[in-house]
Amino acid sequence: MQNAPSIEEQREIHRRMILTRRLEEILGVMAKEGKTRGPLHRCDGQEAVGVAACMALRVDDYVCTTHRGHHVYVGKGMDARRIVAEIMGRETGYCKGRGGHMLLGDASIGMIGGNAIVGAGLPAATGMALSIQVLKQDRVAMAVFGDGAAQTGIAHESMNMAGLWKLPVIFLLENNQYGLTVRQEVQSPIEDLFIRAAGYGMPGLKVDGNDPVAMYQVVAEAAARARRGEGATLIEAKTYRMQGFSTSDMGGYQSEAEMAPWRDRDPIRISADTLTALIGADAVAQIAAEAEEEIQAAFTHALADPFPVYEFHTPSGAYAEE
Amino acid sequence: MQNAPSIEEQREIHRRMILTRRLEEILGVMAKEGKTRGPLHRCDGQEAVGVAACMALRVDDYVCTTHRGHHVYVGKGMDARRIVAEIMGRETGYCKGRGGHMLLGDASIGMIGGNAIVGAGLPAATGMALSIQVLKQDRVAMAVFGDGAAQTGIAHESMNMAGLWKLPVIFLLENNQYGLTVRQEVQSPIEDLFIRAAGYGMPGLKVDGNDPVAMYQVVAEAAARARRGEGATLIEAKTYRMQGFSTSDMGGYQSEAEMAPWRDRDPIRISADTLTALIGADAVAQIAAEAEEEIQAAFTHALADPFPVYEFHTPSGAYAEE
Amino acid sequence: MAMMRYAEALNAALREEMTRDPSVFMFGEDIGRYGGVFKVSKGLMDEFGESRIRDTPISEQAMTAMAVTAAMTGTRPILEIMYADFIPLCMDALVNQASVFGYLWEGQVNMPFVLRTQGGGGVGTGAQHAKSLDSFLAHIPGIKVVAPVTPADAKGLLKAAIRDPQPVIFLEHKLLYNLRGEVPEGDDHIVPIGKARIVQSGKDVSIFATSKMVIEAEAAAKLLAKDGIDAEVIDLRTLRPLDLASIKASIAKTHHAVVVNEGWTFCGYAAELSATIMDHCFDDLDAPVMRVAMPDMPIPYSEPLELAVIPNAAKIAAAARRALA
Amino acid sequence: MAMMRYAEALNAALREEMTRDPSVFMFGEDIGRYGGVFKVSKGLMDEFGESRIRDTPISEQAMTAMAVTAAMTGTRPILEIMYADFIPLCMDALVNQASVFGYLWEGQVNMPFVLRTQGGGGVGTGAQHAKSLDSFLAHIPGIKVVAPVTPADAKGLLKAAIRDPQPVIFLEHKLLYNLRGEVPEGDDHIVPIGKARIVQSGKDVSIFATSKMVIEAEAAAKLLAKDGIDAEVIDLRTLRPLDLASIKASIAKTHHAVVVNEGWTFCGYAAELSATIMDHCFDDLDAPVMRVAMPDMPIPYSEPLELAVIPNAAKIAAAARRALA
Ligand SMILES: Cc1ncc(C[n+]2csc(CCOP(=O)(O)OP(=O)(O)O)c2C)c(N)n1
Ligand SMILES: Cc1ncc(C[n+]2csc(CCOP(=O)(O)OP(=O)(O)O)c2C)c(N)n1
Ligand SMILES: [Mg+2]
Ligand SMILES: [Mg+2]
Repeated sequence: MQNAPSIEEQREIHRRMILTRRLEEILGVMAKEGKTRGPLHRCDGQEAVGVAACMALRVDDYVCTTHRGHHVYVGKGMDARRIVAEIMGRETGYCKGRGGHMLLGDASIGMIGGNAIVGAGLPAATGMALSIQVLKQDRVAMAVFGDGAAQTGIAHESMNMAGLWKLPVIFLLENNQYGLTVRQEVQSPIEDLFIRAAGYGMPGLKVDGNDPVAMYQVVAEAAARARRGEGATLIEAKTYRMQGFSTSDMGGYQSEAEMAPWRDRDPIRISADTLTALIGADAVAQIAAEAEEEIQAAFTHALADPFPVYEFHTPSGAYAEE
Repeated sequence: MQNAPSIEEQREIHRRMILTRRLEEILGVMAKEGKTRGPLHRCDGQEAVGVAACMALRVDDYVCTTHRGHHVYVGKGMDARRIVAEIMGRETGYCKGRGGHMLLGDASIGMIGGNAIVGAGLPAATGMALSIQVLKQDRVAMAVFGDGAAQTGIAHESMNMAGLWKLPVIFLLENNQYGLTVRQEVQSPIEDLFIRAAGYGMPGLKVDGNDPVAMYQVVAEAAARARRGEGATLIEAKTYRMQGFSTSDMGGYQSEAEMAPWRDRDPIRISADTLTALIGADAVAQIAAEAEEEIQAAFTHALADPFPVYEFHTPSGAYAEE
Repeated sequence: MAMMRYAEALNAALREEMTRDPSVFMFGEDIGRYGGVFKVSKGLMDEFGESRIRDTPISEQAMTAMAVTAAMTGTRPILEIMYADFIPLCMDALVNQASVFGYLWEGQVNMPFVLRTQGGGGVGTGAQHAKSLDSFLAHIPGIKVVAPVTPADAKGLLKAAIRDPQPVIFLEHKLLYNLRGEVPEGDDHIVPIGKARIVQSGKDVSIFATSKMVIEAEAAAKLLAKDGIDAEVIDLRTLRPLDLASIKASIAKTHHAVVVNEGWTFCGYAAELSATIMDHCFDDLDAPVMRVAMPDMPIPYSEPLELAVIPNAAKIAAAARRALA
Repeated sequence: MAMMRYAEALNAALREEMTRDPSVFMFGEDIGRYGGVFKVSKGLMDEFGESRIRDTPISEQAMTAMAVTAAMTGTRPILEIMYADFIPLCMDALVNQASVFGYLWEGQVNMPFVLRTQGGGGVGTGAQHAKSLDSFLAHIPGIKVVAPVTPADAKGLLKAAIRDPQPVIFLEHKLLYNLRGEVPEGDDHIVPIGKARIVQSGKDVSIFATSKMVIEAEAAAKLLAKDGIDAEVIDLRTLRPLDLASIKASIAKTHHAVVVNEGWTFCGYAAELSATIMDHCFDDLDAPVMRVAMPDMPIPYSEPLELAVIPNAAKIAAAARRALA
C-alpha cells in the first residue's frame, strides 16, 4: 500500500491511541469526583484521527489542534506526564499550569498548539505554512479542526490563501458530526464539507476517521504533496464523538441508536484487529499493558507535582520599566 | 423570454444607467478640479449590474451595496439630487451630509445601504432576509458585493447560514476583476467564484454583467425562487472596472489592451442598441437628453443647498441624561 | 415577587417579551434544543418554534452583523454570544456597523437588537474563556452596555434592553447564573437603562463596581465595617450610558472613591470611571480614586494563579483603606 | 541625516531591515506591485521578490492570526492593515491569540511580528475610514503599541518594532505621510520602544499627546505662549508600555496636565492617561487633568461636521487654559 504505516508505526499508533483513551477515561472519573478543574473535552472514538495523522508527519512538522486535542497532543509525541500535570494545573505542566487542557503546546516537537477559539487553528497552521514557504523549508503544517469550525469565516480566509499561495498545509477536518450540542446538519446545508476544497483550488477528500491505517495514508500523501510544493489539501475524516461535548455537557441529545454502530467501530478495536493479524495477540496485549503502566505513572507523578506560585508577567504589562 | 424586462423597464434601466454614468463623469471632473471631498469610487462600465439587478426587484425589497454603489443607488430609485447633495456634504443629502458617497441609505425604498467595509454587505443582506423570514414577508434581500469581498470570512459565514436556512437572499457578486489594485487571480486561486455556491447548498451561476437584459433576467429568477421559499442564490456578474479604483488611484496597472475589449462592450451602448431596435433611435436619444437634464438639475440644486451645522449626537453619547 | 435564580429570571424576561412582541426572536449557538450552555433559553424553542429560536453555526462575526440589519428591518433580534471572549469576533459589526448607522440614517431606521453574552473568571476556563472585555464595548458610540447583578435587575434590564430602540449589549457573568433572589413578576417590571443602584449607603468611601464585582464590593464593605469604615456600595448596572449623577452625589458625600471592574486595568473600564471622576469630581476628592481591576496579563488556568489575578473583596477593602489612609 | 517624508522614512526602515534579516517579510493588501495605498512599501517587491512582499486577498482576520503563528515559527512578519478602522477584524487574533501565547508558552516561542496600520480623520473618508481605535489596542496584554509623529521616529521606531521579540502594533496617521523631516541614516538609528519625547519643555502645563495630536499640541503651545503660558509638550511615542517616568517628571514640574488622543473619549486612550495620572501624580496636581479627545459619536463626512469633532490646537489650548484657570 502506498504511504502505508510500517508495522512499527502501527504499533506506535496503537500505543498512543490507548494512552489517549486511558488518559481521558481516568480524567473522566476524576472529573466526576470533582478532582479536575474547568471543562474537559474528550475525544473517545476519535483517537485515530489525531494519532494516526500526527504519526504520518515528521517531528519537525507543525501541528495545531482544538479544545478537543488530547489525541493530537499524544499523537505528536507529547509526554503523558507533563500533559496530565498541565491539566492538573501543576508547575511541571507543558505551560507551567498557565494554559490548561485546551491550550497545551510543545514547540520543541512542533506542537503549536491547542486552541479554544473555534476556527483559530486554520489560520494558525496557514501562518506556519507561510513561514515555512518564506524560509524555504521542507516542513509541513497541519490544522486539526472540527465540523463546527468549518463554518467560521476564518476557515474560508485561511483556505483561500493556502490555495492561492500553494502553502504546505494540511487542513484536517475532524467531522465528529457535532458542534457542541447540535448536529452538523443544523450548522451547514451540505453533508460532505470536503467538497468546499474546489472553491479553494485544492484537492479535497474524505476518509474513514476510525481507521488508523487509512488516516495515516491520506495524511502521508497530503504531506508528500505539500513537500513537493503542490500545496494544500483538505481532508475530511468522518468519525463520531462518543463522550459528549465536555465534562460539563448535560447530554440528552445523542441517542443510543445513533451511537451503537460507532461503538462497534471503535478505532482502538480496529487497530487491535489489524495488528493482531500482523504481530499476534500477545504482542498487542503487551502494548496495552505498557500503555497502562505509562499512564498510571503519569498520573502518579503529575499529582505529586507542585502547583505554580503566582507572579505578575512583566512582558505583558502596560508600563515601561523605569 | 422568461423574466425578461418589459420595454418600459428597459427604457428605465437605460435611463438610470445614463444617470449613473453622467453622475460619475461630472463628479470625476469636479474631483480633478478639487471640488469634491474624500475618495470617489466610480462604476463606469458596471452600470448594468447595479441598475438592472435593482430594477428586477420590488421597491419594498431590500438592497445593500458597497463603496462603489452609485449604480445601485440610482438603480433602486434614489433621487439624483439628494445623492449629489450627500456626496457634496449638504444638509439635503440622504444622510444630511453625515454619510458621504460610500454610506448612502434610503430606507423608504429598501436601500439599506452603502457600506465601506468590504464584505459587510453579505451579512447585512442575510440579516435582512432573516428578518423577512421571521416576519413571514414575501420580500427579498440582495447584497451587491465585489470579487474582493468574496474572499472575506464574513462572506462564507453569511452564505452558509443563508443556504442552511433557505433565506430569501440574492448574493450578487460583481466581478469587475479587481480588488483595489490587484487582479482577482492575486486574491483567489479560482476563476469562477460562483462555483462556491455548491459548498452552501445553493445554486450558483454566471452572467454577462454588461448585458442589462441578461442581468435583469437572472436576478428576477433568483428573486422568484426566493419568494417561492426556495432560498438563496449566488450570481456572479462578469464585468470590468473602467475608471480605476477611486479618484485617489494613481493607476498604472490597468493596460489599454486589457480595457479595449470591455470599452467596446459598454453596457449603455449595448442597451442603446437593444432599445433602438425596439423603440427607435429618436426615442433612445430622448431618454439620454432627459437624463442629462435631470442630472444637470441635480447638481445645480444640490450645489446651492446649505451645509449642515454640527451638533453633538446625544443618542450616541456615553452619559445618561441627568 | 418570586424567588428565582439569575438564569431563571433571564428566561422569564425572554419568555414574557417574546410573548408580548412577535417581532422578538433569538439566535445563537446551542440556544435552541439544548436551551443554551447556561440554560438561559431553556424551553423557549418548544414554546416559540424554530423560526424564532434558532440554533446557529459558529459564525459570531456574521451573526452580529445580521442582528444589526435584522433590527433595522422590523425585528428585535436577541443574539447570544456564548462567551464574552468571543466579542472580538463581533467588533467590526459593532464598531463599523451598529455604531455608525444610528447616526448616519437617523430618522430612517431604528436598531433594536440585544447582544447577550457572559464573561468573567474564577472557574478554570483558561485564558480564552474567562475575560471581561467591558471597555471594548463601552468605548463604542451609540451602543448601550448593561451588566445586572441581581436576578431582579437581570429580568428588568433585559426587558428594558429588548424594548430599547438602540443596540444594547447585555453582560452576564458565569458565576451569577445560580444566584437566587426575589424577582417581581409581570410585564411592568422594567429597570431603566442608565440608572445605578445604591446597594448600601455609607459616608466614608464610595465603591463603584460592575457585574460580579458588586458582590465582591459588598463583601469588602463588610470587611471595612469591622474596622469602623462605612462604605457606600454602588452597582453601576449600566456601563454606558453612565449614571454620572449618582457618581457625583456619592463622591460629594464620601470624598473617597474606589472603582472596580473585572477587566484588565490599562485602558479598562475602571480607567474610564477614574477619568470621569477626575473630570467631574476632582474638587470633592480627598484622595486619588483607587482602581481595582485585572492585572495587565492573560488569565492563567491553574487555580492558585487564576485566583491571584481576579479582583476580590480583600483587594477592594485594601484599596479603600489606601484611599482613606 | 537626510531630509525625507514620513512615508519615505518608513520605506527606508523596511528596506534596511529586510536587507539585514532574511526572516523579515511583509504581507498586506495592495502593498506589492502598487507599493501600498500610501506608498510606504514602494519598490520593495521588485527588490525583495514576491515571496517576501505579498499582495493579499481581503482577509484581515486570518492574516492577523497568520502573523502570530508565522512569528512563532521563525519569521518576522510585517502585516499592513490598510485602515485602523479594520482593526476590529483583527481583534480576535490580537486578544485571544497574540496576547495569550507569549505568556502561556513563555520560553518556548517568541512572537516578533509588527502590525502596521494608519488611522485618523480630517479628509472626508467617512465614519468607516477615519477612526483612531488606540484604546482597543493598548488594552491588550503582551502587545506593544507605538505611534511615531516625526519621520525620524517613524524610521527608528519601525526598526525597533521589527527587531522586538513581542508583537508591536505600529500606528501611522494618514495626515502624517507627507510630513518632512531630518532622518538619521543607517542601521544603528533605533528609537527605543517605551520612551516618550519632550517636544518642548515648559513650566506651566504638561500636554501629553499621541500621533498627529502631537502636532496639534505644538500649535496649541504656540497659542498659549501668546498669553504667556509656558506649555510642556510631550509626544508619548509609545502608547504601551507607557513611559510613566516621563509623565511623573513633567507633572511634578508643571502641576497641570492636558491629555490628548484622537480616539473617542469614553474608555479611550486619553481616559487611561487621566487615570494613570490619578494613580501616580494626584498630590502633584493643582487642577484636574483635562481630556481632549473625539466626542463620543461616529465621525461625520461633511467638512464642517468632521472638522468640528476632531481634536485640534484650539481645543487643546482651551483645555490648558481651563486647567490653569
Ligand atoms: C469562536 C468560538 N465560538 C464558540 C465557541 C464555543 N464552542 C467551543 S467548542 C464548540 C463546538 C465546536 O464544534 P467542532 O468545531 O465540531 O469541534 P468538536 O467540539 O466537535 O470537536 C463551540 C461552539 C468557541 N470556543 N469559539
Ligand atoms: C475590510 C476591508 N478591508 C480593506 C478595505 C479597503 N478596500 C476598499 S475597497 C477594496 C477592494 C474591494 O474589491 P472588491 O470587493 O472587488 O470591490 P471593487 O472595489 O472592485 O468594487 C479594499 C481592499 C476595506 N474597505 N474594508
Ligand atoms: Mg464536531
Ligand atoms: Mg472588484
